[in-house]
Amino acid sequence: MTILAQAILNGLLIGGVYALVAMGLNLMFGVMKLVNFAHGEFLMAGMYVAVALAGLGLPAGTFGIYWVALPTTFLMAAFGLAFYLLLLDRAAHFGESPQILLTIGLSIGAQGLAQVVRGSDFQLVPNPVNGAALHLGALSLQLGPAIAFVVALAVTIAMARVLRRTRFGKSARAVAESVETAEMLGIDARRVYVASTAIAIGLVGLAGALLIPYHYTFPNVGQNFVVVAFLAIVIAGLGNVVGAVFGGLLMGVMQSLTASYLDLDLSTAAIYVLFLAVLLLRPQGLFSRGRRTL
Amino acid sequence: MTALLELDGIAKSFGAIRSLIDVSLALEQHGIVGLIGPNGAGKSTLINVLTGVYLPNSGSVRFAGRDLAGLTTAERARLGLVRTFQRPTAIADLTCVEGVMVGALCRGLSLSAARAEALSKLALLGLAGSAALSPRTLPTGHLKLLDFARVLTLNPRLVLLDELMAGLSQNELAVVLDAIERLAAQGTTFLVVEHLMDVIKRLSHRLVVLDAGRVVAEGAPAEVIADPRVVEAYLGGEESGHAHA
Amino acid sequence: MRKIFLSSLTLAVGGALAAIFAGYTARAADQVDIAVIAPLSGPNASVGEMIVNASKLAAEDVNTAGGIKSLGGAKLNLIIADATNDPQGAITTTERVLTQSKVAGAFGLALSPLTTAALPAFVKHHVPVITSAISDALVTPSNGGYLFQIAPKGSAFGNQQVEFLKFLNEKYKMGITKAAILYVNNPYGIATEKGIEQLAQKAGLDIVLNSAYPESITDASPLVSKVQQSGAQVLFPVSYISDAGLLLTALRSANSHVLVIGGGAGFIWPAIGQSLGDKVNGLTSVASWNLDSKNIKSDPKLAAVAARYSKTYNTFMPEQAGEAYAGISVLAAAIEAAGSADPAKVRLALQTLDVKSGGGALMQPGEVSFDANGANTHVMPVMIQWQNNVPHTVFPEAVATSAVTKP
Amino acid sequence: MRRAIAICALWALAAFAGLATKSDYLVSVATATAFLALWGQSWNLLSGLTGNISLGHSVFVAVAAYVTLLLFQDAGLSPLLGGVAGIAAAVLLAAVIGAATLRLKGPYFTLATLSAAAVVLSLILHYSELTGGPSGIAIPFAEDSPAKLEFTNVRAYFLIAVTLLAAVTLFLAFFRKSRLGFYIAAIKSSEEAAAAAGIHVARIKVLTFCVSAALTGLGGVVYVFFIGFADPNFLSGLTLSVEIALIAVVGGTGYLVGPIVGAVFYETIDAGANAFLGAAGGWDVMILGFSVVALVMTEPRGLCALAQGVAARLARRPPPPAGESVR
Repeated sequence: MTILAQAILNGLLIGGVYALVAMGLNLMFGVMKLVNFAHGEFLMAGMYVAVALAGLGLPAGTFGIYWVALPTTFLMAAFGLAFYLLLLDRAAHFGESPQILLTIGLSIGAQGLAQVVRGSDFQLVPNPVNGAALHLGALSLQLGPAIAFVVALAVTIAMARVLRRTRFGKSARAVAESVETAEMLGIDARRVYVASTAIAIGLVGLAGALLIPYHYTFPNVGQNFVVVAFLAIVIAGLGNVVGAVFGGLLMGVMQSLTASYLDLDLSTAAIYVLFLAVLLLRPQGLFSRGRRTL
Repeated sequence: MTALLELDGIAKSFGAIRSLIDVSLALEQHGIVGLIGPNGAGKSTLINVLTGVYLPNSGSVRFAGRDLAGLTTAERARLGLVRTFQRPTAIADLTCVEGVMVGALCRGLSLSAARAEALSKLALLGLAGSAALSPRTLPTGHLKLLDFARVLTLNPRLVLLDELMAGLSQNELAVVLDAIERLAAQGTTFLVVEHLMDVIKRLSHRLVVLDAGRVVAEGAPAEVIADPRVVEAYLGGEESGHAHA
Repeated sequence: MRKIFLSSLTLAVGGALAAIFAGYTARAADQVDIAVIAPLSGPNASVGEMIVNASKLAAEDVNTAGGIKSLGGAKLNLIIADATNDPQGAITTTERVLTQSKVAGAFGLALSPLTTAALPAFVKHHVPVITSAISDALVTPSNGGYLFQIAPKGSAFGNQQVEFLKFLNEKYKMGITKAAILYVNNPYGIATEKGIEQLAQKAGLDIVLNSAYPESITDASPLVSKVQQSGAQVLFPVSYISDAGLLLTALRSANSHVLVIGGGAGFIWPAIGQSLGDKVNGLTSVASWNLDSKNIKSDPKLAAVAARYSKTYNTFMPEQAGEAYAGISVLAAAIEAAGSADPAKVRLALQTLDVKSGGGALMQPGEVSFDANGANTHVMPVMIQWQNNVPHTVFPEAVATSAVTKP
Repeated sequence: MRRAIAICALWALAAFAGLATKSDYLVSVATATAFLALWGQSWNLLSGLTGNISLGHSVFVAVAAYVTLLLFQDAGLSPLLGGVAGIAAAVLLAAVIGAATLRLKGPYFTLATLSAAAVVLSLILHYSELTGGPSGIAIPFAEDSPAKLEFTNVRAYFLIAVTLLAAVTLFLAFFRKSRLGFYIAAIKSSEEAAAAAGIHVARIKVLTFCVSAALTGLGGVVYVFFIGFADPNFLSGLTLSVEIALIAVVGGTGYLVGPIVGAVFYETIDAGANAFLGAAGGWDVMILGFSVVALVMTEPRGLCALAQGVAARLARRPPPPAGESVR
């Protein structure tokens, strides 16, 4: 029983990071119909930024290292802005395969760039969070992942409100439904694109900042997370931002359960199988009704 | 002899919208039947049900004495039940004649035989000239005719024309009407959906009026058009009809 | 934009062609080329960097000591190339280096898939290569006698880990009988796992968990719960740095008291010490080389090497670097012995060579010679323990320089 | 017909160049390029013609290669025969994957193929008794023997590779004007209209997927003997799948020679950067990636379109009609 509970908890915690990564992916897809294969490299960039900031010094106290979270988020959001203005602004009209080509090329190049700029060694700033834990009876939660999870939930609720209540959210949803109609309603689709990209990259930056207390930073780190995030958003329903979070958590739990009960080295295969099953039985995704987006 | 097409109590609704409520209809072999009705009467839905794009919520479709339930669009087409599209898309990567051949190929003809078949159908519709061209260069009116020619190469028994004539030039129209009448004389049946009343009047041997998902009248064109219920129902949609045409 | 792109394109293409045709570079007579081919991009780039760093030091030292005397003091010249991360890359890179420059020998490759893939090219060009990859499968007659493995065989690592456990059991009366093995699912992991398994049975250990896990995991907690469920008292993890970090972290959070005897790689890299701070102290692991074993401490020249490395690259000298330094030195010794830069002669020299002094002696136990299959006859893996943030050699007695503290 | 002649001429030219080149290195790079181009062509058959972008194509390389290799190792069956079995296996897998995933659209299909490949990979890794697991299978070199696809001289593999490439390109040239080719063109423009014309859309798509898999597998069978070592993580990995798709799109999916142009472009930069900057660490990868980005931003429809555009400029003719060549 505790084994099961522990497994599910572990899954949820790692799922939190997947969720943050997936949310941004799905926001960009929902609004721009763009699958960003470079998203993992933005996570990597976020981690390097966070590590660099943490290198400036850590305030005392267990949670000192988290001071980097906000600055990283905003720096990465700015980065996302540049990403949009330099590349996506034109690529938005390219169509599917050139966009895939663009983001894949970016992903490869970014990994090289990271090695050129920061070297290939594995970086982790020593900090009290690493290895610390919360204990609930027989269960124990790694502190770092736990914090990431809580923040992910908070961000989800915030995003859900933003998408429902704010002007940006309303226009974003309109654009996601149909650019033409949105523009007829006088919505400036381009501004929505810019904002969405900035938010998406900001979120993945935040994920990076939440990872660095307990996960190594290295040029290829993004790859380890992004594929799962992809599966997560499809399972959730492409474009369904809030659903993506549940997709991410589900992926985490699946991984953890198969690892605990089936076979460690099949735990990756298992999530792919789950993914294919969902895809074939419910192509619109688990958490989407029909064509509903964002 | 049994009817070529029998619709029995067809109903189709999308969520709350009941597009077809209860359509029963029988089409005899030979002849041209006009199907009219205001916008939203359910004409297009009916065509999609007939061609298997939509599954009806209830009711049955029999074609040449065979129940079509469970057959795909392609299978129905190969049985001889074909349709044209209001807004056809050109097959960008093929020349006009190649695009038209496809139907004949599905009938099992060899490439050369199919090409000959396609050329004759293009000629029939006055498009012989553009056979070797890429459809990308043609006006939409011609795309509709290509679409028509393609399904004709299947040797269909029943052709559903979804607003084929709208947007054609006078001479094109003349050619097409002539072609349809000739084919009908040779035994092909047509169900013509149109807003252009004069065309319908000239073409149809029988007229069916669909309104709000029901058949409200059918019979000889003259009588049907005179029928007050039709006038009432149809005039309701007349403006939108014009707006459309 | 289009202009820029076109020009850059022509540049790239032209450049590549130039690189290719400018192939056969005329070598100065007083210079001997040695190829260093290692993964310098992709996930294993850091391994490649360690190798290159140490190789440069080794070449420097040989040259400052007067170069290859039997060749009139000819200087070593390293030709460094990126083996990339996949077999195709390793093959083409090797082909390029061996076609373009007449090298006397080569060092590197570091990973067994890359070594396996590139080997035929070496055989074809009759160039001997010293690899730091550990897989047992490499040193068999099928390598045609061109491959020399300076590091211990993978299975030897496993054996040493078990021996060490026996040693601890006796020393501290730990009475450990239940063992768990977790290994990364790649050739390195499998080779090491085999070794542990073989000896564990003999040592009367009861293996309660033996499982592979996929490469590049993002969370180690499932591994930890497996270990806890298994009731193992000792864990033999075979992991790369990223997994090793996640694993140790997860173990600490679960405040598990299982004894960890690391399987090398991740557990002895500078990065793990740097990231765990002083929490790393006490951690033990097997290593194919360590910087303070007896043969090194007892020889000031060798001790100076380790010191210079840490001064130059401001981390202590890691396993991969030690092997590279020794490897280049052994190549130099072979060239010296052959009195020729002809790879065929160098190969023969390598087969008969017995290095007892000079940079080659950096390898434990201080002597290097290769058997018919190219395996290093003397080498033994060592057990290290992190003490004040540096790995210290604590086992076997033959090379140990520090006493083990109860982990 | 003119196309066919052009292809044969190109083939002869390439073959001659290969035999004339002194450097084994150049030839092996060229060989790798030819295989990549071959896979790009096969990929293009599916994705270029139907617009379903597959990021799992390496799985067909792996399956064909492994089946052939295992039959060769365990049953001593010549790869010339085993290859047939290998290709059959790839086709079978394609039929299964295709039947399940081809009704999916856009990214759904892309990620489905990616996952299918990943599943096969982890199965290969898991059942190591059969497949050799992560250590892969090294092919011990006995002696030169065409029946065993073993040659000391790289040029032999080069000749096979370019010949296969030329054959496949010829095949595609005629395929476009074949019955199936017409069906696929119709499906690409509108599945609804294609069905209305009597085309069994689903069936044709699966069939196309199978043909694509067969051609990919054909390359895989020879390739594995060329590199002499079956490494699962490479043969069935995402990297290869991505490269296959990458070069096809880089070249331009709308063009018969697209994948060839793309492969040459990609491999040249890859080899060049590796030769020049490999020692620097990271630079080679960075340049490779960013030159792809530069290309897309210059001409999203790929190198062929770019060349056309430039040619048109020089000839003061309007460039080719805008709009993406793949949908």
